[in-house]
Amino acid sequence: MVATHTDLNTDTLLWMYETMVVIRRFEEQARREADAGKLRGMHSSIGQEAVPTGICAHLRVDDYVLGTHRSHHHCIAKGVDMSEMMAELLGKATGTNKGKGGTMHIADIDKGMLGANGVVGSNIPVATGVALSAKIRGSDQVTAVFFGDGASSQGSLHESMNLASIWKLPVLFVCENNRYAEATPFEYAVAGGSVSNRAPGYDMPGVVVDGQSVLDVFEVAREAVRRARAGEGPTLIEAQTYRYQGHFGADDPLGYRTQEEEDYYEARDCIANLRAHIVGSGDTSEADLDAIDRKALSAVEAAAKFANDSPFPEDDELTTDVYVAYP
Amino acid sequence: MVATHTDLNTDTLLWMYETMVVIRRFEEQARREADAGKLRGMHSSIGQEAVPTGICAHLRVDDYVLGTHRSHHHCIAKGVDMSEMMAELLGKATGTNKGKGGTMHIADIDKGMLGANGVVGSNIPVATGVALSAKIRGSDQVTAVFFGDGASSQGSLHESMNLASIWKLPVLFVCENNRYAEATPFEYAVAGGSVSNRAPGYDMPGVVVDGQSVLDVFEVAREAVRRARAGEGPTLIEAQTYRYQGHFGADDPLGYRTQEEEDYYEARDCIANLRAHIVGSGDTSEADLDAIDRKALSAVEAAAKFANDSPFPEDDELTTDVYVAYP
Amino acid sequence: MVQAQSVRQLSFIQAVNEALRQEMERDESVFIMGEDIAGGAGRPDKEDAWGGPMRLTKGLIAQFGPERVRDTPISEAGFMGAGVGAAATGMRPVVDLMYVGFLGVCADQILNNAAKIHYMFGGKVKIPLTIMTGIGAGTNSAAQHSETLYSVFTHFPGLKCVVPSSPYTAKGLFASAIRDDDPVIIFNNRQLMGMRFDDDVPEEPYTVPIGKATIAREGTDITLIGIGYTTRVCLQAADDLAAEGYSPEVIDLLSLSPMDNAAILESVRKTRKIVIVDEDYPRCSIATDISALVAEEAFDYLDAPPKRVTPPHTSVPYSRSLEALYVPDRAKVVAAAKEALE
Amino acid sequence: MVQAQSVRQLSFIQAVNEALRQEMERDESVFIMGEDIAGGAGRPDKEDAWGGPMRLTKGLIAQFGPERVRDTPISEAGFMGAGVGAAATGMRPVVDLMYVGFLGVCADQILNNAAKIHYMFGGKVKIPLTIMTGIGAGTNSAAQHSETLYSVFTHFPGLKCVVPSSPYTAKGLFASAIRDDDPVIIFNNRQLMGMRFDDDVPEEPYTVPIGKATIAREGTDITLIGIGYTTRVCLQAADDLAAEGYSPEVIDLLSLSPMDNAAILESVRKTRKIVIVDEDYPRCSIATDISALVAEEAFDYLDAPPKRVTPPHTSVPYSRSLEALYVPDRAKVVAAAKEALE
Ligand SMILES: Cc1ncc(C[n+]2csc(CCOP(=O)(O)OP(=O)(O)O)c2C)c(N)n1
Ligand SMILES: Cc1ncc(C[n+]2csc(CCOP(=O)(O)OP(=O)(O)O)c2C)c(N)n1
Ligand SMILES: [Mg+2]
Ligand SMILES: [Mg+2]
Repeated sequence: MVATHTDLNTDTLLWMYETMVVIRRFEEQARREADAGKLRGMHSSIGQEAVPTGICAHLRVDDYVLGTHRSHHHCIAKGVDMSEMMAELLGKATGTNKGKGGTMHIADIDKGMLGANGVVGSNIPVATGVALSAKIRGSDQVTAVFFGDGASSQGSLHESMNLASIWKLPVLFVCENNRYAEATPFEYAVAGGSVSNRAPGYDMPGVVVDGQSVLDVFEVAREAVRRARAGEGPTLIEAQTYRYQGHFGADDPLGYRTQEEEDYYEARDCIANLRAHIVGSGDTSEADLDAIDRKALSAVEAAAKFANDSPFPEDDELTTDVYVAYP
Repeated sequence: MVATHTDLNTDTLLWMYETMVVIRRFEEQARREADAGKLRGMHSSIGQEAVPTGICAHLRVDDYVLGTHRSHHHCIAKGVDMSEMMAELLGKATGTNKGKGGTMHIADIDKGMLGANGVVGSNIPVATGVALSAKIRGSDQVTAVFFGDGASSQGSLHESMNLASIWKLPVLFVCENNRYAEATPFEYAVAGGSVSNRAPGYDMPGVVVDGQSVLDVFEVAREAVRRARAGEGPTLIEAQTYRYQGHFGADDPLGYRTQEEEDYYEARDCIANLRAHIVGSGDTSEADLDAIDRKALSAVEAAAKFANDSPFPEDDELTTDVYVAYP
Repeated sequence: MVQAQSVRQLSFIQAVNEALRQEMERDESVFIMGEDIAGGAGRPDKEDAWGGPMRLTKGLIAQFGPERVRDTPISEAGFMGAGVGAAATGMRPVVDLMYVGFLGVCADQILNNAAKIHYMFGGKVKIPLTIMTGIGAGTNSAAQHSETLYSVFTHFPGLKCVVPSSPYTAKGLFASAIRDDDPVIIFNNRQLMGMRFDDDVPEEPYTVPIGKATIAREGTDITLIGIGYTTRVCLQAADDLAAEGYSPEVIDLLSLSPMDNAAILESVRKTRKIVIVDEDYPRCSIATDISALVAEEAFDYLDAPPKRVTPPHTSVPYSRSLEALYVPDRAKVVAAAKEALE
Repeated sequence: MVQAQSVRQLSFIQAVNEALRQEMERDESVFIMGEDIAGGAGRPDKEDAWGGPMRLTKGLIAQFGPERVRDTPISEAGFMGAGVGAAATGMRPVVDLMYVGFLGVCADQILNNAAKIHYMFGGKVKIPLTIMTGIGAGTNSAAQHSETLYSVFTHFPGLKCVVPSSPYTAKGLFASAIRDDDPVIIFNNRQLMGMRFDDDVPEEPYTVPIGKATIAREGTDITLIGIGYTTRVCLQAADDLAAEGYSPEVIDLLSLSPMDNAAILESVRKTRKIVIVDEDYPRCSIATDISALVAEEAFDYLDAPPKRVTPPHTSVPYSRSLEALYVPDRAKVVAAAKEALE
């Protein structure tokens, strides 16, 4: 279960550290599975671990997260079971989605993960509706929807920001600006060079945050979640981050970006950063963190074993779940 | 032919006066035709004459205008033949669109009127493409697209503003904010209570102008058209205006708005305003303007006669013009 | 002559309105969203200015308030997606898509999310979303406001599609759709809204099952299949055919997905001839779907090739002179039936 | 064995690329727009980083520059509409819609504007727009990235729809589409992009006519109809059937709208049996369209009911074990053919 953190105490720090390490190990393993030909076209989140981690730290299990084609990190940060995720990547019957959804559609409603989505921008209105549902039901649940810099050019974002603003919906619009949409640089595609600058036009706070610092993300999210839970309305957060790998694995990012840029971001790695901060602040030793690292690794290895050992779906699963009932 | 006006001289003033009077008489006649059962669901532009008039004053015949479901005024300001328009409203073979399009789809490419469009927000991307075409062809043509306050909530506006901004396209986004989308008040539907406020987020000038003053519109349009023609990019103009009638004729606007509001706007009528200005400034007498009024009325009467006397399309027109060629 | 006591006549609009009201009373997770479904939004003294462009939702805001009768900005993708999200999390939204042609601006939410989520998520999330939309030509509204398009939605696995043909079926299908756990789209023909009907519409809530056709008129010589408005056209044509001594059967299809294949096949096996009457575009349509079904599954029973009466492969014209030629009418149905019969 | 001198083999991707290059050379009003069709936009030293997700547009920016090989933000409604506007004013845009499922976000521009403007405007404005889009399952891409959907576009009057089945037909259909004065959509199956072909692709520009099917294999016992990728499946199945002593004819449909009804009917009147093999969803589809055509127009010639081999009424599953059951394959075609033959 994902804890709800409001104070930046040791518990919170360690939860965030562990979450980010688990995400990274998971993604490394997923890439190995892909390289072994067991899945295709996997969008790795390595480098972007801090963004959902800093946001989800404030979310309860019954709060909601919605993601994109690149969502393994959102799922893990929201508490989805890694073994079921890995099984899903391999198309196995034991997967979160029974093998029917795969890497771009992982969902687990019991954990409040309402789904990755392969159509860029498509989940933003859905998230707005989840927030609307909470409002109509009179619950204080909060919804966070993640999307990329590329997705910010979809009309769906703007329709949703307007709706969320006029209806004061409890939703966080979280843009993971990793500077590229496939091979298209952000500064080419986004007029004015900023996503968060669009918020004022919708009468909504727009915040830029260093997405490589989970502590900064944590602080920004605290206020956005508070606002949402208090019924004060939506917030647009633009987290500046970077994906270390290519768009989907097979592409060479140096075709469209520079070694210097890659080096710059890797030097500001979110996990290394937080590790240094934790060790520097005293309570926790390197050895404690190493133990977390080892635990993460073995959890991921167990997940891979579970996934590989699991069966593929039965043939008749092809035509089930199209409808709840279809006479 | 529509003159291109850059100075606010007497010619320009009289052209604008005549254009607005013609629009109003046309709309009054169109309403009579509708009341006589010859067409249905007509969206009247009475009250909003100044907006396209002030904009189109700066446009050449080979510049482009695109409109909405409420576009008779755009067509007339861009120089479309009124007789053919009225025939189109009556579904006649002599109509601008051979009777196939009707009130919501009037187009005349030879006059640079690239069409009204019945889907709210739908023409905004099309206009962006017209501007792109001018840019690729190396022409200095300018495109103006009109849309309502309601349309500003469509994602198409935002996608188009972004595209036009990053590509510096020669386009004017002109929002006719008449305060209502059908029966929905603007201040309910548009977050932040302003359309033009969204422009800065797209790195684009956003201007609010009194749409009841054709002189103000004229001034704002001068700079926007200059910018566009010079290759400096798009402008968003929000013209505050009012439709005197119901949304499509049959509805009673007092169901959703107040008598005071209606009185306020009618007291600031764009035609009365300009008439007073012209007379006050000396060169032109009341009698001269009365002559224009009479000319407008008889032109509209002639258009109505032409339309009513025209034949309906031949039956085989049903299946022509679906394709240029379909083997 | 006195009217039979039991007959309670409502217009199509009143029947829809009553169904919405009763379902909202029954289940507080039902809410309605759309443009001007109340009107005068944000102005308590002006509320319910419209009650929807077709007045289907008139008066509901007074009873249920603006949270549950929710006017929206013109953002179909936004609020259709919001319907999906609300449906996934415990609500039963009814979303009004004013005209079916506006599918264009929200297709992603319907086709990629509403239709696919249950499957993609391995059956673990349900989308009990109802979409209601206006269809049909015949009102001089030109190409973008006169489409039918239910064939497009029927194409997509994951969606259910129903088409009421009368006040009685409208009320019952609305209740079924709202209570259904899958996304259901209800296609309301605008010509039906102006027509008079004699059918008895019970006051108490009832359902008309999704997936069942009804026999609107029994006969033995030929099967006429109608959908919504074209069911009325078929019934008129059946009168004409009966006057000429034939015995036509009329099937009111009501549900396109799931479709009542058994009812169609049973009728055709009896009459051995079929005319399918549909207002949607003719290519890759529900009419070709039914024709193919009959050809493939009742091949040995057919005495004549299946026939379709549809508009031509043409957008809808504005001019009323052309539009009158566009929509299937009783004369065209009679002519097609006689070709099959002779 | 030496290869015949005249044979010039290209991959599907190379053939498309060559057609685009030659049409851009021929006519400077042709330009291409889409996401990452070059890649590295705005960075002259990094241009052409991708050349399109399938590499269909690789190298074009070097020759034609960024004005005519134009990377776009992820705004399909925006740039599809821009294609419509550019087409209306003297350009011949080729717009890349990466996957056909993204229709959802730009359907309004294609279905309400591109398809209808020529008609609504009384024939006075032409929309010479070409849309190219990726279709088909079989690549483990799950429900949103594996659709076929050409049936939906074929439904709409005003659009033309073509489906190449090989490098030769791809090159020729691209040239025809770009030169055509109507909006044409080219559906490129992604499985074809990975296949080897023996056909000769001439270097000089040529066209394959829109609206014509070709006989991919002549025969007398049964007609198999394929579309794009399923034409390959039909040819494989035909080999199997021939090995069992049957003489199958394979029609490569190539064009769905307009469709070559005459070629289909002629073949069926000869063989008296037909199997339609299609990867699109089964309801209201091109497969039902062809089945209905044959049933209605060749009724008296048929010795057996028309048969369809299609996926079930189901979204596309992710798991490769399920996906393998989804797409029509040679075994299913052979089985259906034998049912008709026996
Ligand atoms: C509507 C739509 N258009 C295009 C695509 C293809 N596509 C998949 S990911 C992607 C880039 C997304 O960029 P961004 O939003 O920045 O997310 P990132 O990949 O950087 O996480 C594109 C164009 C898609 N999936 N959906
Ligand atoms: C996509 C779409 N949604 C809804 C409608 C129905 N509709 C027609 S006009 C209108 C209101 C438009 O308001 P606004 O943009 O302010 O223009 P105005 O009517 O005030 O000129 C609506 C909702 C439509 N035509 N298209
Ligand atoms: Mg990105
Ligand atoms: Mg308005």
